[in-house]
Amino acid sequence: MTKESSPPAPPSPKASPVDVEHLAHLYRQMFLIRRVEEESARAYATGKIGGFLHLYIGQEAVGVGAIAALRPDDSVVTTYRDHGIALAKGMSARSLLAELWGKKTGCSQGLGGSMHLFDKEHNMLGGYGIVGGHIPLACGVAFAAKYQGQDRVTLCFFGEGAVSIGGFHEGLSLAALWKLPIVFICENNEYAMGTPLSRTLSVEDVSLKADAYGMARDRFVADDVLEVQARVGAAVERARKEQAPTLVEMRTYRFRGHSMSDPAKYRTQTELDEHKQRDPMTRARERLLTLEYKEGRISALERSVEEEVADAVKFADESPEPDTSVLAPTTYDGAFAY
Amino acid sequence: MTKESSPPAPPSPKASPVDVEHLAHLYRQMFLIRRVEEESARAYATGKIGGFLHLYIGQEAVGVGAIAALRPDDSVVTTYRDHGIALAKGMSARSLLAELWGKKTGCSQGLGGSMHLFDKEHNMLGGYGIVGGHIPLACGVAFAAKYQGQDRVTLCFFGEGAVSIGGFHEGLSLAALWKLPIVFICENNEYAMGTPLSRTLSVEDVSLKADAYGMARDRFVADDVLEVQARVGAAVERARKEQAPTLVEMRTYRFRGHSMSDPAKYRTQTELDEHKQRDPMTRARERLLTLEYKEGRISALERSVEEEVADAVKFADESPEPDTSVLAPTTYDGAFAY
Amino acid sequence: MSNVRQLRFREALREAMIEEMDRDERVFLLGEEVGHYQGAYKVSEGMLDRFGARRVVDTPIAEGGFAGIGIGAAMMGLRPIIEFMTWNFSAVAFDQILNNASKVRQMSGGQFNCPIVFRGPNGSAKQVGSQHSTSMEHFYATIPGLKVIAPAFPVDAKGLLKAAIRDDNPVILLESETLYSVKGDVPDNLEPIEFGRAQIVRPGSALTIIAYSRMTHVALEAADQLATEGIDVEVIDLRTLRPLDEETIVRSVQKTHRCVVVHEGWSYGGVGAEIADRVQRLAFDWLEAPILRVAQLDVGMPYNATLEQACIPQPGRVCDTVKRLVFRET
Amino acid sequence: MSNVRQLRFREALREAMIEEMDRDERVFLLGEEVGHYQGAYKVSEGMLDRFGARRVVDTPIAEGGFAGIGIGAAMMGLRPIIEFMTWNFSAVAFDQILNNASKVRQMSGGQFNCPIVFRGPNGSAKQVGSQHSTSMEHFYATIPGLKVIAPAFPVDAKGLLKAAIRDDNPVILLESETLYSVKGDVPDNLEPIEFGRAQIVRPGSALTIIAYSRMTHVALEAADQLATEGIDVEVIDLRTLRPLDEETIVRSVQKTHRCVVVHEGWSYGGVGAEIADRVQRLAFDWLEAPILRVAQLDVGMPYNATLEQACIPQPGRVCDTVKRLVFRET
Ligand SMILES: Cc1ncc(C[n+]2csc(CCOP(=O)(O)OP(=O)(O)O)c2C)c(N)n1
Ligand SMILES: Cc1ncc(C[n+]2csc(CCOP(=O)(O)OP(=O)(O)O)c2C)c(N)n1
Ligand SMILES: [Mg+2]
Ligand SMILES: [Mg+2]
Repeated sequence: MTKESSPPAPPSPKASPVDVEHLAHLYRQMFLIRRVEEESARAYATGKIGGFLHLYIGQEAVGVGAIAALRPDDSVVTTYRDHGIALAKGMSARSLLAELWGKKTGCSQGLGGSMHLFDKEHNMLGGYGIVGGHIPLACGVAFAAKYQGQDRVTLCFFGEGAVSIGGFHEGLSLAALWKLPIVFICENNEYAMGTPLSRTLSVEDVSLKADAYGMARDRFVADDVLEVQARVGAAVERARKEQAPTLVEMRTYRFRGHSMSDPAKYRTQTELDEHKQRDPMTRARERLLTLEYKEGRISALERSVEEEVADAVKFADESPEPDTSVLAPTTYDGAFAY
Repeated sequence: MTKESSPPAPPSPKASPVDVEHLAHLYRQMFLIRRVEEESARAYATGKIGGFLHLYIGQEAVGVGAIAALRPDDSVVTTYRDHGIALAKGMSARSLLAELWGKKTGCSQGLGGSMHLFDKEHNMLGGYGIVGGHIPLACGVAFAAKYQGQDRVTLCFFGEGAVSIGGFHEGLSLAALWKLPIVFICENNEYAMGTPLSRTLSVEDVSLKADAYGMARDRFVADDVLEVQARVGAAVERARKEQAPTLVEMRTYRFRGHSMSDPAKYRTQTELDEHKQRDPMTRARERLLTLEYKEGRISALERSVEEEVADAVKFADESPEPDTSVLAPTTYDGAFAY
Repeated sequence: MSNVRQLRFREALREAMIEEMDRDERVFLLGEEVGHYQGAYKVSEGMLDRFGARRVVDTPIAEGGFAGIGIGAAMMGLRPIIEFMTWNFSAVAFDQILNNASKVRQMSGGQFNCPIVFRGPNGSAKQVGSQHSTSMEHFYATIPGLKVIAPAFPVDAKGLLKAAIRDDNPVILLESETLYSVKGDVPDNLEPIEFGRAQIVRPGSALTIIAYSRMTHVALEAADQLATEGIDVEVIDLRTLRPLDEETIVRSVQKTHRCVVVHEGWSYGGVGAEIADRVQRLAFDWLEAPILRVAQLDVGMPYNATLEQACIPQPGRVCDTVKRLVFRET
Repeated sequence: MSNVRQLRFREALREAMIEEMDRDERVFLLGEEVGHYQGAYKVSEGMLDRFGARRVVDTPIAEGGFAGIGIGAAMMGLRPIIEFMTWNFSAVAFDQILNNASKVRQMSGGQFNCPIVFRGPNGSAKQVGSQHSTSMEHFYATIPGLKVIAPAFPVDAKGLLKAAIRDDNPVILLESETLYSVKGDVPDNLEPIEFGRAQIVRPGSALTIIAYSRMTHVALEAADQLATEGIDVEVIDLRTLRPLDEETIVRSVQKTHRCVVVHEGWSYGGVGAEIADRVQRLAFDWLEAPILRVAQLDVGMPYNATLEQACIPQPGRVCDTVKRLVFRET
């Protein structure tokens, strides 16, 4: 990753004293996501989850840090790789796992599944399966806030693979032209399925695209969840106060394959190991220790996550399946149209 | 138009001695286009032409200059505003007008009409009606040349209104990534139908988009047909020799409304008059005079155009209409599939 | 008692939008040239002046982008009206309509609605050629989650558009450039017209012609011609395509025993095939002859005026088709 | 005499591509993950090694862009095979297929052809949810200028793909993720299979079931079950949807007098309605009962496995439908 193109960094968050309790809170979220994902992988292997399953393991700092910069009434829209984002936005592990299990108690009554997590109460506006298709939709969420004169902000997440598609361009063009309160977050994990950056993008620096739209931009490696929060926070403030969009590119890495069916042969074990050694979750844990947040407290927190996950698995296991009566009323609000 | 963003200008064509005969040739093409368009406008008024009719009047220097930089085996793809481009690429006035008249002798047997001019013999690959849709297609034409190991170049024309749509972005992304021998020419005539630049683009400088793709770019006012040829020529050479695409933005102006049904109330008479005073066609004529190309020779050349146009009108008038037997074989090559 | 005025189709649409925007702050209009230009076909004339640029929004050329913006805004509770300059251009927004608008309620388990109206002229105009003459309803009517409406008269245009704007589901409204100047009676204080109710616009006994949008007028013209030859056909104007008013259709065919479907667009699949299928399924025992269809010839729309008219269903072709059935040996 | 081998569906497709690419330098394969990744569903496994990156081209995620590139290249005389990772993603390339691929020959008055194949898995897979389970043939079959093929068996997959690659028109080839591992006999030196010829894959007399692609297997399963109950149905595998083999269909219905159409995807309009329309039109006097259809329930595809299976046509639902017709009072 070339440094030249990076825009001036915002005031370094490392300069200000760290709120340890807050970092512990973020660490807990990252750990929760990690554990939920591991549990999902297991459930996939045993057939409790079907279809596609895209794990967020390795990218937790992006979702957790970015969403930590939001207010609860701010909105989030993302791709099919949405478990971590949904949890960070406030969806319960129960609601999430029940959905993955295809149960009636899942966030979408078992109709959406892994790729389509929605939580209206927490302003989680969905995971979407068509690459790039959700970007204009997210702009619409931002458009609504502006139309209603509310200072709500929208975060829109997507992979670097989405940058080549028309929806990305149309969304960013319109957001810049209409000054929509939105932050575009490119989770650049170096691969789109099996395709490395170099075979997708003629210019590796995604954030540069912002210039062509006259949009603010930022770009950095997402290895420190607090830095993510601070830098996304600056973009969120820009959206909230100036109604101006920002394109934030974060370099990150997924530790698993694209989905459960991908053995990820396109990358080397060395490459993977290197990234695992810089695991942002582990880093946050180490940071806590340096900040005198004791091992005992961390373990307690981890135990509470384990309990939460175990409870969610049990809940999902024991929940009933939806029956066909759910189909018509979720297709139309009101009378069925045929 | 801000000068700051302009990339370094290529070696000025004005420095080298002007080939007067060549300029006269280009002037003749511009004059032919102008006269054909005026004749079309008249024919539209009398109902000989139906549907949409988008005139090229005012923009002649762009098409004529750019295509002058090509070899005959190079290809051209453009929008519905395609009469001037088709003529510059070698389509006869007869073939063009007969098409506008909907006659069997038209380039597309009267099936395509004004917006869909094709001329296989002259490598005119069409006018297209869906904004932006032809840009990837043009990349495919360039892709074919590269695939076949031929050094043919493709020119792709579009308006500044097309810059916001996905097809533009996908085309340019792929051309840059795959190093396709293509030159993208944005005919920035300041309006997309009734929408001025300012309501379409957050960044007025379209050429800047090239940077985001790592593509070469150029940007200038297209008031001198020789300058157009020279600067597009540089881009064509880049495509031919280095297989590298270029985005060239030319500022130009259409003297008529968007189409015949547009009274163009969105702009002032003053604005229009100013542009008409800088009419690139008139400029070329004046230039010829300064270069001692005598009035008599110019008038002779203009008379020959008048004859060519009159002949084409007569040809179109007298040509037969296609009958329904043309429909099936133009829908499928071979047996009809239903 | 309410007065009745003569309105053009485009005025009826405009009134529906204005009344609903007056009523409900959440309703807004967004599309290419809807504002300063006063609408490519002047449907929205004067609306920018009345409502300002916040609620009458001119867009760049990016149908996928602004359709998506409408969908996101609708999920947040706004009620966007998205104008496609013509429905042809919705092809670049197809994914947004198919995969987001129609599915978001279901994917979210009913949490999010998408109360949005997509509207604009559809089908043929006059010699606008291959890429500007497609009848897009055949693609959209197949998609569950959408409602699809295609009025033929100003009063229905107004009443159905009002209902569409108030509907909590995504609605596709198909207009026609060649209908915009057609006039018709529209009562003052018109209430929204419920979807799913076809109308018998001409009662008859010999055969049922089913049509919608501009083809209703063609069917009526054919019916007049047929009447002069002593053939008395019933004409049904569907008004809404999804939901489809099976009841009215079936009742009519049970009476007439014969049926012709007239529509613009290609005949393979689509709305016409669906109607034929329902009629044969629901009125099988009453049918005395096969259902026939009059549709666009199975080719892209040619520019040449004569060929274009040969492709588009005309009263003459409808009459011939009706006669084939009426005079069929049974 | 030529040998016969057992091939999987994906291998049959691969062999077709390899043989045609060996034969004709102008043929190339382009799509997401077709090269280094060996194909998202391994259809193109080994092809990058064999042909190199010039002829097996990995693309970024830009279906509209690379579909357009294929079309432009085809106009210049190349013969691209464009793989959509699934047909769902063709929704973002819909304009390219509708407005360019299908129309360019006609718009150019016959000057330019577009010999291109678009292919990939279509319809449902297993629990891949609402946005990944759409049966897109119902959109494409309606468009003149295209040919649409949907084989059910490896031998047809190979023979039809070979014909598609040699065809001078744009061809839409619909595969199915759940068919890729299905095995079948494929003779060596298989010649291209002509479009427009349906196949009676099980002769019978009580009723005609018409199906294609994966549903042919469902229909055959249903036929087996019905046979145990003494109901002897004929099963027609269409193989190609446009052109449609009216003759084979009509001849069968003239014999059986009853017809059920089975397809994936929604029932409003589309291929199923077209078949029903043709059967009622062309075999009206032979029909003893209405034509019935077994299609996806009219909702987006749910993720839950049980609901998904309830939505997709199953042998049981086919059997029930057949019995409704066979035991209908006439
Ligand atoms: C329009 C479209 N094309 C193709 C796909 C198939 N697909 C799903 S995810 C994916 C890769 C996306 O990569 P990226 O955007 O980098 O996100 P990541 O998976 O790395 O988070 C592809 C090709 C799709 N879902 N939508
Ligand atoms: C996708 C699409 N949307 C809308 C239109 C309608 N339309 C035709 S031309 C045009 C304006 C285009 O402006 P520009 O690209 O600047 O080209 P110009 O006409 O100025 O040459 C519009 C909106 C279209 N043809 N295609
Ligand atoms: Mg990625
Ligand atoms: Mg313009």
